[in-house]
Amino acid sequence: MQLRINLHSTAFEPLQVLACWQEEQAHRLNADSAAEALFIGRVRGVAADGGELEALELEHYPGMTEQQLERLALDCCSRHTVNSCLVQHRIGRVLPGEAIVLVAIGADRRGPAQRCCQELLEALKHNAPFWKREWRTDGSSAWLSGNTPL
Amino acid sequence: MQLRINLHSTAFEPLQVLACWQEEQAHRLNADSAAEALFIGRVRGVAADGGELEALELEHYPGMTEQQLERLALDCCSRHTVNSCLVQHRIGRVLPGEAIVLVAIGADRRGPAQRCCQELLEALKHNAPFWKREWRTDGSSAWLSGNTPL
Amino acid sequence: MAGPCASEIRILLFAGLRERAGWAERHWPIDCTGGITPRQLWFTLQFPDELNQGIRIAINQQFADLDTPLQPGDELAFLPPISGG
Amino acid sequence: MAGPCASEIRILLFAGLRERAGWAERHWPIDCTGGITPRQLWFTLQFPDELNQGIRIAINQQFADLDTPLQPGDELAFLPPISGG
Repeated sequence: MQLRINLHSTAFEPLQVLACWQEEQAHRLNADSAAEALFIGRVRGVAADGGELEALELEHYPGMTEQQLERLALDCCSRHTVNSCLVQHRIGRVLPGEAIVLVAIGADRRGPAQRCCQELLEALKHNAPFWKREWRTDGSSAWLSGNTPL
Repeated sequence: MQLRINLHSTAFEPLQVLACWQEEQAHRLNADSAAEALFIGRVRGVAADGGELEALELEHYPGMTEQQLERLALDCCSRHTVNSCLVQHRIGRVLPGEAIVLVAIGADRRGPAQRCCQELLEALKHNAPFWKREWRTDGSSAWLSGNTPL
Repeated sequence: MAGPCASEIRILLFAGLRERAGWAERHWPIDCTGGITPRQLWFTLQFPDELNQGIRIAINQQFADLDTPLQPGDELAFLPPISGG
Repeated sequence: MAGPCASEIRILLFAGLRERAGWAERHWPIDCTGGITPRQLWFTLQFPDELNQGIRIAINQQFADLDTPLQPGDELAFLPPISGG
């Protein structure tokens, strides 16, 4: 199973990262994935209170966040027997429209790929230590106390 | 709701098509999708009988296939209230490793995006007129009588 | 309603069914009042497949019931089991 | 077991909890036999938050139970409700 997890402190382009990842996978013998399920999450332009959002700040717990992401990914991937797993997550100040998270799962069949992608996304949203603070255009800010509803 | 459906008679590169699509979406006012769920299906290198696959031939019903894809997409997208839907499907002779299908759904939340992507993929697999014939390396061929299990 | 009568329907076959039957397209005479159904045509045409093995039909490029009465000018397609995506 | 006693633990706070408490990191003396729990420390430190409002803790960067006895040298983190992805 191929696993790669990265935290980015500056903007990353999901499709560029994916292109490199797929290229690497294509060169691995017998690692063909007939099914690839992907998810890209981006920052909304609107704050929780409906006002305009200037930026989202993503805090993490250096060390634990990386370890926890790896643990969640390995657990989810082994339950669904998939071939490859790529997780990219932003930290720091993220602007509206920028990608926060990318999850890409390669598997032999669509069912395991889709289920693994979905479950890993939920797992990391609830069990990887990240905290979001909204910065509004009026200069005020507030920490979010949970995730957006599914 | 932005909808685009294309049939490709030659190889298409999913990430390149997606890059153009996302670029177009980004330029539309108020069409931000915070969640994007994607699926890419590729041809396996192995035939249903376990032998080596030379190519997959994809037959369709010109006219009906396009109409049916559009009907399925509109139906699925309106049930899940999503912002955008891209469906790309190969026809003709497709080589192992090449993409057969790409579904990309943009929505405001991850739940609708993921559910719509998954349901539309199942819908088009079972209700859009496509037929697959496997060409084996020994020159023999066989029409497949259904889909690979989920 | 008062237009000229097309006096025939077009029948299309696809994929494995087309190959087993040995033809892809046929024009079939139908009288101007219509009324014959795809099910009746299936047996008249003596296809090698069993009708209950997942064969679906489309009339004018829309899925339809096997017992829908056909009208002159209709395009009827017999569709073997679909495997897309 | 017979090594030198670290004699303290490191306490970390994050996000909103850190800001409400007014500090991010503290070293806290602990006697060499250990035994104090995160729950006991939480009340000793008099945080402004309620403990039942989704606060979780990590000991040495792994989620742990609030009543796990702490050992000298442990890194203890109080984690406000997570919102990732």
